[in-house]
Amino acid sequence: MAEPIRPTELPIRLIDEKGAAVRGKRATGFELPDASVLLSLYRRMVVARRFEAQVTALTRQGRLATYPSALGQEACEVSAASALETTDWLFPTYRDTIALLTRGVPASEILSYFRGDWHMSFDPNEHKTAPQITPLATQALHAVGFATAAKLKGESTVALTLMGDGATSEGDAHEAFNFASVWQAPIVFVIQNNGYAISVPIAKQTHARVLSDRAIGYGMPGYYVDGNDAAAMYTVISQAIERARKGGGPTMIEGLTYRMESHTNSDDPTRYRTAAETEEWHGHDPIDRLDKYLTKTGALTEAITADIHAEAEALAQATRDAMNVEPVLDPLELFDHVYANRRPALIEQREFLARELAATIPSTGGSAS
Amino acid sequence: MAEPIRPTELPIRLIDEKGAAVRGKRATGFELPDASVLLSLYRRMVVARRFEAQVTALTRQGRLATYPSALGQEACEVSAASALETTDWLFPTYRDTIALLTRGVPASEILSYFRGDWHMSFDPNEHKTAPQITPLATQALHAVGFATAAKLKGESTVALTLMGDGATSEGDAHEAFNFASVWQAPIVFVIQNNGYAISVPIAKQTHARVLSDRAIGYGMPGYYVDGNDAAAMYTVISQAIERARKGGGPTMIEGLTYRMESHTNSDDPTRYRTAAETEEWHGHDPIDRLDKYLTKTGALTEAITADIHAEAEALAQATRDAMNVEPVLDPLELFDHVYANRRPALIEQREFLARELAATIPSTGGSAS
Amino acid sequence: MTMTEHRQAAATTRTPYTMAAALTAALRDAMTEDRTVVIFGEDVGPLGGVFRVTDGLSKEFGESRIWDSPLAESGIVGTAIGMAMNGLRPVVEMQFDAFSYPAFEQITSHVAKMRNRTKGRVQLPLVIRIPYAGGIGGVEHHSDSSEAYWTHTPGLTVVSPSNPADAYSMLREAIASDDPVIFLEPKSRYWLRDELALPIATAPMTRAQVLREGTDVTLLAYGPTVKTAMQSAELASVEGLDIEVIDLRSLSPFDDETVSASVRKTSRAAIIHEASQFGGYGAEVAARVTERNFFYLAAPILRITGFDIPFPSPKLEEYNLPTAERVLAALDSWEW
Amino acid sequence: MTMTEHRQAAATTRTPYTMAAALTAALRDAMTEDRTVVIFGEDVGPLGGVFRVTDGLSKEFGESRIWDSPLAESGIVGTAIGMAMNGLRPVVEMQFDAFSYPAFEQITSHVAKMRNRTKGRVQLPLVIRIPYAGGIGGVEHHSDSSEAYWTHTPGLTVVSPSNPADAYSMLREAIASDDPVIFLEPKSRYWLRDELALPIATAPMTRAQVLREGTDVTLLAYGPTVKTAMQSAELASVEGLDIEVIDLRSLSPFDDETVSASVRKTSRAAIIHEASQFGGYGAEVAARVTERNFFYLAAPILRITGFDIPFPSPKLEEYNLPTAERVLAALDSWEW
Ligand SMILES: Cc1ncc(C[n+]2csc(CCOP(=O)(O)OP(=O)(O)O)c2C)c(N)n1
Ligand SMILES: Cc1ncc(C[n+]2csc(CCOP(=O)(O)OP(=O)(O)O)c2C)c(N)n1
Ligand SMILES: [Mg+2]
Ligand SMILES: [Mg+2]
Repeated sequence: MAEPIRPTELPIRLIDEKGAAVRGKRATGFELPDASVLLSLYRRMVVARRFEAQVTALTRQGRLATYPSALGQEACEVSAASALETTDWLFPTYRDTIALLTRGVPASEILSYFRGDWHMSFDPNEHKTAPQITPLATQALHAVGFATAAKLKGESTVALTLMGDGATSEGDAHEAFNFASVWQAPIVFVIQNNGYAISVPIAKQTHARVLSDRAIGYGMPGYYVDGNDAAAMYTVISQAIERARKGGGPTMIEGLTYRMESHTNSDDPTRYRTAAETEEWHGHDPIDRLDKYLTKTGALTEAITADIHAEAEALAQATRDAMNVEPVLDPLELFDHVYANRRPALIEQREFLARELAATIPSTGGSAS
Repeated sequence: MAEPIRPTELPIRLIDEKGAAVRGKRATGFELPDASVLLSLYRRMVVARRFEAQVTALTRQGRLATYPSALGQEACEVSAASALETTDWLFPTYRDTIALLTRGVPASEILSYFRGDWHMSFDPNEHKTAPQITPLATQALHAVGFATAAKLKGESTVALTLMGDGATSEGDAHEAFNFASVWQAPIVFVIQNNGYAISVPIAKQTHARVLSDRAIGYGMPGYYVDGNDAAAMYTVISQAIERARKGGGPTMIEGLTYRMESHTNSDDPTRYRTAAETEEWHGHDPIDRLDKYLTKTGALTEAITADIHAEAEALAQATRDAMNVEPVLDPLELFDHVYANRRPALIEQREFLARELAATIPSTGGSAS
Repeated sequence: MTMTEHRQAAATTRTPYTMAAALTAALRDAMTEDRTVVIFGEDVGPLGGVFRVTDGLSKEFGESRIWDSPLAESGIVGTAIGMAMNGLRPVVEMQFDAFSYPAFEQITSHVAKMRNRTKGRVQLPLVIRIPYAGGIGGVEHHSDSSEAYWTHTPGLTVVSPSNPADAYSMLREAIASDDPVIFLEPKSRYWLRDELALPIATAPMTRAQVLREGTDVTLLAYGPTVKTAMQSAELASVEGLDIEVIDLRSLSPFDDETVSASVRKTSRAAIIHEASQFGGYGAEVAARVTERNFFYLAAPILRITGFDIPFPSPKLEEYNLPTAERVLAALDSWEW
Repeated sequence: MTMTEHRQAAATTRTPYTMAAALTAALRDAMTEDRTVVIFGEDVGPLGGVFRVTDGLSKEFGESRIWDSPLAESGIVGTAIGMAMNGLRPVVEMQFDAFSYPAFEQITSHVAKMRNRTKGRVQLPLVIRIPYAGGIGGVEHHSDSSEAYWTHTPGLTVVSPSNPADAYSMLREAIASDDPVIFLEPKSRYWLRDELALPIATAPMTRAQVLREGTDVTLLAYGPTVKTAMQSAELASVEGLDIEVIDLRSLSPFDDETVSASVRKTSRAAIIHEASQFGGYGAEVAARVTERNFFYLAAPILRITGFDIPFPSPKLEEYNLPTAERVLAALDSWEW
């Protein structure tokens, strides 16, 4: 077995906080993407951030049941989704709404889930994007199986799955890394190390130098990357996708980032982290540094900026409008997708509910009961 | 985080196949144990091998329901058990009968399980040895919890758990390694890499250079050792136990060995491995090399050899005798240990069986039915 | 007046406790009285758990008694087993029913079997707390009812409190038990309030309680559906139907004595639970109560439960959860 | 003559097949007809599985169709889900019931829920084969009966064949199904022989079969206990008791139509299974059959099952397994 590529001592970085291109050690082996790519990453991040601000507001107004924000993690989310071909597949978690948005899934279809309409609403096959999975690390195995099937069928599809730092502690994360390496599946694992699993800091999650050191134990290339540097994330992920496509097997990429918002709207971060810590991370903002870089290089003109903001505002407006309409849901659909063909017992139960709904006294929810 | 100790390129070895002490690279950092230790390891291995030959014979005669032999793995089994203090705890698997024997658990009490009397028969607390666990890797978590409790209580107990190469693929193995390192539990993980998980070769189990490379991903010292060299296994395990006792946390040790026998009596190795491969491993026999070394150094006299064989024969004889007596079992005990206090429903069921047993027509087993 | 209330009446000064607060008090008192009681799991430390049941305990008892573990349920239960083998009494939390599934092997193959395996030489005094069932508008995986999986597994004791007094008393008893206990905390009732004087000892954890006496029907419920059962009884009384409500409290063991006595009196019974019906806990209740009391029954035992579907999304869960209206409609289906 | 035998009579040249061999033939034929069918798991390759059900298939179809996976059940089921999402029809093996428990989360939270989650846009045509139940003198963890865990989980189809013909026909149907199927193979019946002419199509996988017509009692069984039920019927006939034996075949869905029709005829029923009784599958059978046929029943439905204890060691399992003697003793307990 050839000695696997080990994660670097310091996270790989191509553009620093001051918006300057990084030369030397931390950038070795990687080229800055062209301005057009950086500009599109920037656009997607700005639009995404505006979108999230809108969604967070809607959640506060009670329009959504819950929402896990990725504020501050835009570089990881947008890079991962942008590096994939439209023919590739994304296997996301509840955290990764922005990645889906970048992938082209309509905001209203994504948010329908968080509003509580159904467990998901978009068509996975249409968008080549799996449902946003909640049971931690379980989707990583689906991604490995999906990628392996592509390989068996001789297709060039690559799968990319996102997971958090906390999720790496689950047995399924290990099984996914191991199956992927043994089967040399065309898959990329992107770990968003945002410092916390709800309230639990990374120090209580692992004793490793960095999470990506795990890659060595699977004979898999591992990369430790500045997760707030979209240029670095995009470049490292793109390389990994190409390697996978060429039959080079899986790659583990750790993006070091930070969750600026609370875990979900119902969380209270003051119980487990200091304002100072969060403040410190404002200095590493992923959009800010790209803004500086693109402005310096002249790629980001006032016209483009205006256009981006227009796109962002339009999306925010459309999202507001979509979420302010109460969806019309049919409770009887609860029985329609459990099996390919409805069973006699489910038909009986469906008829029971239909009769109940037809009756004058509406069923009052157990939640209210 | 300090850079963890990485497993060496070649397995650590202190005595080679010719019975010569190994100097230089492969032995760096380790001293040969004194003759008295080596002699006792040798004695235990010889006795164990004779014991296993006897047990295998008894199994063929149908005296035992099943028996997973550790023939060829004596160095790992005996070293692990010998390196532990009597106050420490061993967490073994179905494979590790020899380790229990070395630990002083009476043969008849160990074999009672394989004969099918009950799920286990010895007293774990008396022998500070957990039951031989079958669900793979699950016992590793018990060991981590046990060690952590000792640490919390300020006791100096160390836990050692044995697991196979196949078991390392289970999610529980990962969770055990991770919990142990995060909690810096006083525990030693000894992985017996005997090349196969029943019929599945190690190449289909992992893509890593060596299994012990996993240690790096947990910030844990990892050692890759010649599992057929009792001197090396004993020395590396002893160091790890001492480090754990001094608060140095967990260690992962991989012993490279080979299962000379079939997986269990009901297995057919000809379906998945060649006679040539097995033959080749005869050349790496753990007892043979220590025999040569101790004879050369004069530590192993004819008198001692005779004494060892007498002990071995006596144990074989005692084992034969014990296993040839049909045990007297009380079916009603089936209801006595499910809960601390029998429940009304279980009392009813116990009385039902008691009446059935009292009746003339004996209940004929479903197996026979 | 229920028996629980009777007991409370005996006590002196009362203060209001939500079920969550009563559980916190039980954990605090147990940790104070017994140094071998330790708590760990996901977010149980400084955060106090996602439902705040361990609120304040980490400040009070420190890292050596209560701490946040890595995020892995099998690891949490597996290490709890080892700690219990080494003289501790771990109380671990699975954040939601569905997140106990990764620990399924450790629970069924070890927690439930260790005592039997070792002929009682190794016992596992541990408690697995699970914020249980639905009714809080949770997204997928946050509203499962897992009791049928545990109650079918010999070696486990499974209980669920329906009110703050029982929450305190039963959790104390579960922690004190030398057998492992699956402790199901009805999420939708965490904020239910009662005036309590703690410590309080209600009926034994393993016994059912008659919460309301009646002559016409025996209505069986546990955890979140007890409130639904009481509402049903009130509604029914208007229609002149006198319902006896029994809070099972203990799912395993099942209190045959209390339930059979009631059913022989009323000759009719129904069981309410949120879990889907097929193979649900209500099946065992209906089967065993019928076996034991067949010739006293005037009608089949009814099951008012969730449908045989995956638990619905927040906006649709109300159609799946049993309601008082559904209970009455079910009782009307009997020929009287 | 059973209906299965009727069908076989129609067929031409017959050769003897054990149930294991019939399953192998089903897998071979399915792989030959449909290139999307793949098999993987522990030891299913060159070894042919610990029960040799995949014997010879790896030679015949090669590594790209059937292979040995790393040793991790959650990984096996989790990757099978991904393969099914990508157009394959994976057939995976859990070596024994108890070793499916590590995959419990993947099975309950994903295999069972993916179709419903995606409103049918993503379906999972996969089969999870489990060498099932006891009766072969296996040591701890090798004789569990896990059906109650699966049948309570909406979204799963659970079946168990009792004879070689059904083993072939039902496995073919399970593999062809667009829904995930838990396929329980009764270990103790792997070596049961029948003369078959393959391919054979017996009754639909989801329907129960009347194996023996009778007028006095309806005896329900599935998988390993069907043989026990037939033996009971023979023994009983000597005593002049005419037993109707129904092989349920499908545990989920349950064939209410066939069973109710029989029970309304006989007015008495009993269910036999190896699993422990409390919350076992027999509870659902007793509960639903009673609900639907209460006024036709002359006596409570009986459950002849394993005791409420962890499955015993090899030398003691015979005392736990239901036997024909126990079945007759149970029927005698009824007032006739
Ligand atoms: C198996 C499982 N256990 C517990 C949970 C509850 N839970 C939801 S998110 C979360 C924290 C996850 O942290 P991380 O993986 O770092 O992702 P992040 O939320 O930080 O993006 C937990 C414990 C879950 N969803 N699944
Ligand atoms: C969770 C689980 N899955 C499957 C099995 C069945 N099984 C018993 S031993 C074995 C192979 C184990 O191989 P390894 O870990 O290398 O140990 P060895 O037998 O070689 O000592 C398997 C698959 C099991 N006991 N537990
Ligand atoms: Mg995180
Ligand atoms: Mg092995």
